[in-house]
Amino acid sequence: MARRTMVEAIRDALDVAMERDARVVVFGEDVGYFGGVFRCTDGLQRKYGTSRCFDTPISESGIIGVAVGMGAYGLRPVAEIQFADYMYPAYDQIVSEAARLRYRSAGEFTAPLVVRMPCGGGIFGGQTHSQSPEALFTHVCGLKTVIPSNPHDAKGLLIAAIEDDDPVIFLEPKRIYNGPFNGHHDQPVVPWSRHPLGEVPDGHYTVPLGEAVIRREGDAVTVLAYGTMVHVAEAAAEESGVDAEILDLRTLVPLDVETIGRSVRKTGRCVILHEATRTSGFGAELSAQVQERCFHHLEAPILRVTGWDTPYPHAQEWDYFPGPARVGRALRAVLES
Amino acid sequence: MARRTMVEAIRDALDVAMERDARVVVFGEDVGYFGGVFRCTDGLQRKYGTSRCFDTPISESGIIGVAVGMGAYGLRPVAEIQFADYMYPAYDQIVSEAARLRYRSAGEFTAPLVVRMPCGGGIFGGQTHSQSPEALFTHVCGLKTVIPSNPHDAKGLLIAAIEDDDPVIFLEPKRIYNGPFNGHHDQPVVPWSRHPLGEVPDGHYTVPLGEAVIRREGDAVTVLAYGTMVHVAEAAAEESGVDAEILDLRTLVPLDVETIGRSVRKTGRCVILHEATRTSGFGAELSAQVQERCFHHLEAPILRVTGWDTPYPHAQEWDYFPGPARVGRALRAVLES
Amino acid sequence: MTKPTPLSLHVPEPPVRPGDKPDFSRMTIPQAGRTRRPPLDTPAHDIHDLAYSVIRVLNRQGEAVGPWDPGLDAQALLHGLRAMMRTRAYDARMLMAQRQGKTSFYMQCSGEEAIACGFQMALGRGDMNFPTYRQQGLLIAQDWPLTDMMCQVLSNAQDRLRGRQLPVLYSAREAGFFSISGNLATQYIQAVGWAMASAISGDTRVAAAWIGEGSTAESDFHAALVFASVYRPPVILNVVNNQWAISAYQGIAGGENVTFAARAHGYGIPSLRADGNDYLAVRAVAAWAVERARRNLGPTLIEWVTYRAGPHSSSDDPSRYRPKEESDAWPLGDPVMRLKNHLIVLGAWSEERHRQLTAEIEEEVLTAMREAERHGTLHEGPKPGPAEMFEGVYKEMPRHLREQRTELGV
Amino acid sequence: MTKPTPLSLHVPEPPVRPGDKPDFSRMTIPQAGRTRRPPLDTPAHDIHDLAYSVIRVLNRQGEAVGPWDPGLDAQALLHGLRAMMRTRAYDARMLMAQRQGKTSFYMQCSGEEAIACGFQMALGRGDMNFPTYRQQGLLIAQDWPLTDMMCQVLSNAQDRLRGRQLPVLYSAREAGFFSISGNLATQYIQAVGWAMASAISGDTRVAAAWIGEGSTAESDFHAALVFASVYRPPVILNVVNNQWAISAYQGIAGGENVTFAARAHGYGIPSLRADGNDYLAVRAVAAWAVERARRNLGPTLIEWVTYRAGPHSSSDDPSRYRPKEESDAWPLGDPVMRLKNHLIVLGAWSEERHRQLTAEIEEEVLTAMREAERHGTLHEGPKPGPAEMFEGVYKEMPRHLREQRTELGV
Ligand SMILES: Cc1ncc(C[n+]2csc(CCOP(=O)(O)OP(=O)(O)O)c2C)c(N)n1
Ligand SMILES: Cc1ncc(C[n+]2csc(CCOP(=O)(O)OP(=O)(O)O)c2C)c(N)n1
Ligand SMILES: [Mg+2]
Ligand SMILES: [Mg+2]
Repeated sequence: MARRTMVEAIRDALDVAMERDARVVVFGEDVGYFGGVFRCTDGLQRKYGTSRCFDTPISESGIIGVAVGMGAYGLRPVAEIQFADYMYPAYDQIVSEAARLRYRSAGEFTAPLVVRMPCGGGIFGGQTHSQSPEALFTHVCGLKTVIPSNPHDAKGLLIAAIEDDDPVIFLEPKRIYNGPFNGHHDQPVVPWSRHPLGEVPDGHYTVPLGEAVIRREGDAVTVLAYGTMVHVAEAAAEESGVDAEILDLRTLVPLDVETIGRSVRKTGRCVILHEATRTSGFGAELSAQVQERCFHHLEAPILRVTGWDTPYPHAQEWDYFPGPARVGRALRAVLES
Repeated sequence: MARRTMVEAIRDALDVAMERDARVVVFGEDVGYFGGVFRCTDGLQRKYGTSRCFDTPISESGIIGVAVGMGAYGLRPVAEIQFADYMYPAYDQIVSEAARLRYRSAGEFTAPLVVRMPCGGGIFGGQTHSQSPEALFTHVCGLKTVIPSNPHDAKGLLIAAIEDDDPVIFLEPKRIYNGPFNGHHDQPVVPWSRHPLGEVPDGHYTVPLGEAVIRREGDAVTVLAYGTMVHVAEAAAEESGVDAEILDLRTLVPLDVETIGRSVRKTGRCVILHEATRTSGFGAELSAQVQERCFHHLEAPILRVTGWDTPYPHAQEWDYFPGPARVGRALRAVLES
Repeated sequence: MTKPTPLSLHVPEPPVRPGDKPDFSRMTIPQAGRTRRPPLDTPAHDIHDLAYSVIRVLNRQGEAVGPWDPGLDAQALLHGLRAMMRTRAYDARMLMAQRQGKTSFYMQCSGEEAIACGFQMALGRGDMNFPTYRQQGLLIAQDWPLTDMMCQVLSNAQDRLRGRQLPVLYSAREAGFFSISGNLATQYIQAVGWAMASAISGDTRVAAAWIGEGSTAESDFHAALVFASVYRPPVILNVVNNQWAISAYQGIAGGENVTFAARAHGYGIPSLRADGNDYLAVRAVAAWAVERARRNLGPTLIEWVTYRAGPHSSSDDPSRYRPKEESDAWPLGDPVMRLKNHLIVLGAWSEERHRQLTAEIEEEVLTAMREAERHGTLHEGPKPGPAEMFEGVYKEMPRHLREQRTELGV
Repeated sequence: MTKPTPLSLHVPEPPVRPGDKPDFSRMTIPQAGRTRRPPLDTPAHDIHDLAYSVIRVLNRQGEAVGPWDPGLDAQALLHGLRAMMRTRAYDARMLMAQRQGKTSFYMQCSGEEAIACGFQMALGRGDMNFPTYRQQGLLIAQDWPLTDMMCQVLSNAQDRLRGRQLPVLYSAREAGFFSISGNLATQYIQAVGWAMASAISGDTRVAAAWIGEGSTAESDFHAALVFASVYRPPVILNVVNNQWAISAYQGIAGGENVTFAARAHGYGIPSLRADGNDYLAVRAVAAWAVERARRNLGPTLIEWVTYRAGPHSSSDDPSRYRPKEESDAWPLGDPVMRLKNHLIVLGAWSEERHRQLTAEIEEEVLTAMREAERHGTLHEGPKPGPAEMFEGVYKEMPRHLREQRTELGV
């Protein structure tokens, strides 16, 4: 057991997986000698050699294309896309190939790969270092989509993802790589060492895919969140004084509809949070499902607090980011309606 | 005024646009000499020459990439992607470039292009000739997404799309290219010449983007549909005897929330249809918005009748396609709940 | 500087169109036997000339000549002849089945049989092809059961792909035949990845990537060449240049002034260009490249020069975009005829035995078809059930798919 | 066949790493003046050798020699020197601003100034560059107001991009400077499309595409070469090989055994390789390629050989992956020093006047910065308001964005 940042937890997960299973290989732009622009693969090339951890050409489609081939061969590739904003050139290989391979070959070939990608805003990265494209993956059958909110889960979910026999999209909210962030950008940065979920067990463990967790129990309203927004939700609940029940979804597909349903049936109200643009964001699916499954328990409209339907701007970062003030307003609004 | 198939209506729209505006250029795989695998560009190269209508290499990213450059120059490119299933290699150029160009250059450069693509199933095309990827576009701010259900609208919407100053994704449900299809695959094919909306005015006219239309008035339940599913909805309403109000959305973004809201507030019930896979499909957004805007008028859960969350299978086409029987069951279900 | 004249767009056009006389005069075809055969470890730069030539073995007299003669015995030659003829007969039968409404779609490889049938013989057990839809010969040359392939085409109850895939998009892991994608070019880079995995694992298996000349314009072709150039994995990068991509002649893919084999030069990858209608050239060139890969000498790109003698698919009508007689005018001839003549010249074959073999194969294919049809056709008889549709999206069916299956009532 | 030995993966490694002595011995650099200058209309195939050479004009003695000497007068040379020095001073000032927290991010082009500054002089009004983030010299060489650029970097109230873009991702249509994308390589193919549009329109304007050597691995590079090869539009395809792509040396992009200029050969596109640290070579080579484009002779690819002397960006620390002294050991020297020496050799310049100019430029940049800061910096002073965020997503703001703007209360 040790205090770890999310970067360290991810590195540790890769280390554990590579140590246990020689089929695990790690690659991407700048991930080899340099150890990744966010340092998530630091030391792995030194430890496992250039055949198991290496730099790739700057070709996201190539990175995922070779990963699919490696997976079909029998390896367990873990590919890094340097920023989620740069996954689009690889989208065809992810959607048309990785996600469909098992199905179309009736199980003869599979693509047990993990695609890691830093996502989300809050770092003044502008429109091409801030995106949250999770909905573009959740719409694709055959993929699992995971997004951790803390070091403990990041390690356990990543090991589970690597061990999973299906392709997994593993989104890493970069704003919380080094410490939780509740949206109060003007307050001092808190390190993970001061957060209980910065406590990361040594060695092998998994957090199963497909299980949400309740981060805060409450009776007034259910908040569905993931990634950075879990911390924003916590701050908003505290500051607004609303007794919110906060769910950290952790896996978006397959979705833990049981935990969600149980909570909404209890509270009768629901607020959904994400950083991604609103229209056709994953919040829409959550809203639709909550409404389908809990219609007769709902006492107020389900609200979405999300990024606006604009590219992620540079200077207006904090007007764009769905911070605790906006979330707090939504919590109060569902109580009042 | 003449009876036209949807293919003819689309060709006519291109012809009208090219005739009126020398900046309009048309290109894509097999669209030049051959006139397109669905014949939508037949005769245009002969009439306008190889500089304005030409074949391209098989490179969807290249097709959209050059279209963005041409748009920035000042032309009005209309690019064909042979099947919507093959748009993924172009997704980066669509999302990161065409959709963002106006915003990121603060209007110095724009990408007034139209991307036409046949979509949808019902032709035994298997998983790579049947997809309905509209939700992958509706999530992307900066794009408009259009999908006609008949020749009249196809021509008017396509001309409007070409004249629009923003990038427009123009989805063409290929199953209804030559005749309306209500999902009864075992019944004889009906030609457009026997359908009132096969009546297509000559010359220039537009159907404005962003306006839905009521195809069938009714009091019992609002059905939100687009493309082929409009016809399925009509058959289902007729056969189930449910007095459904059927909306043909025509444009998905920007969405005509007024017409939708007005209808749902009247009926108190809503069923959403699409061929695309369910999870994070555009139906989720529709469901979320209806619920947000009409919560207090809803008397039953909003239901979605959609493609399943699997690739589009070949042999099981009619088990996959959301036909009138499934839609009819949903109509009755919302009335009973 | 004088005022420049207006620019204009160059749009490549094939030399002829329907109604014109076929014209292959732009093609330079060296005589059989004239192209040199370099040592396996020659650096890419030193064989640039081979990307602008055409390696050929069978001459007009039906003799095998020159350094690339693979020296096959009569049995091997006959195996090749039989494989090509079976492929052709299979194609004819399946196209007919499509015309009869027994399935939705079909794609032949007429005129290109030598490439897949010959190439397969260079591979060993465990090697992996990443084929396109026009390499049925890879399966047929290794005597993969025709009935099995037919069941896939018919999407019937015995379809190993459970009705999920479009006809001809086979998958046969045991046969070293990777699941075909409906999306062009995607598998080219996957083959490179598979070969990288073999190298990472200290294995001895090699991969073969396949693509049509039209599809070399796709991004994944470049990705494959970049990764192959960087990591030098054991992969053979096949480009089948059959002159046409549906209605687009090869100039639209960038073949107007340069060969597709030459694409490899910019990546430092050795490349060869070979007569794809010459079974002996195919065998020899394939063996050379596979051996290079096996010895860890890295990737080789091969452009196979051939002609798509039939329509693109059962949905296509080539008379709309090229002269009907173009196929007969194709200067490299027909692969079956050329090998047959060679065997006759060798004294190992006769018109009579050829007729017999044709009849035998006809019978074999018909029997296989009868057997296949017993398991149903697309619209009649037994077929994979709707429940199959929900299987295999994931290893284990998640809750939402179970719910949807229930919703469908299956 | 003997049992093959196990395969292994080749992973390219740079010759040296931090702690090692810099080593450029693998580079072959021809003497200045030795590379031939072919006529503009030479077919691609006949100048293949130029993709493996390095066109150079300035020799060690600071003299301009050989057929590529552009024959510029002192005034033109001084303009080049001044442009490069202004670019460098601008970079230094903006990096400092980033360090001071006045903005979030910055990217210099240290060591590469000659390329953009020299290339721009070959273009005319109306031509269009599609630059990467390392071509600020294109703007500075044409005396685009530094304050305007600074306001973008500071995302302040006068930022013409309304605070929406990351610093350095300028857009300046009037200056023939296309909006820079944060996504690598995407604009390479757009430049080709723009040039196609110019040709379609019977215009006389040409486009220049820009890319780093690392980014040539991206798909859009291939797309650009394919479309340029097919339609022969008036476009110059620049590849800036500054040896590094963040931490990855050029071997990881496929430059271990082949040049980036050679990539063009497989597409039948003429290509040149030139000393990017030699202002005169840049001027001459750029002019040659632009003239080809202007005369409808089609695309040219140019690999500019240079070295990224600074960190990749303000977020990077190159001492983690390459020797600190590598920049000093770079065999092609520093572009500013080389042009300065040339001017001194010509008798048109002196150390004294150089010092003066340095001071003047320092002053100019400082003044521009003061002016820029009056309009605010990222975190202080006036800035584009939140309402700006909703503008320009579409030409007219659709209802849902108006609703969202209301929801934000702005
Ligand atoms: C990504 C993608 N784009 C377009 C298509 C449609 N398509 C199918 S085959 C084909 C032509 C391919 O030509 P070529 O690569 O030369 O192979 P050939 O058919 O000649 O064997 C096209 C355009 C597709 N299947 N996938
Ligand atoms: C599509 C995409 N992938 C990755 C990145 C991250 N990235 C930014 S710059 C860079 C290196 C580019 O190197 P090179 O092309 O050589 O240009 P240089 O920085 O040397 O000028 C990378 C990987 C990106 N911006 N876009
Ligand atoms: Mg072809
Ligand atoms: Mg570089």
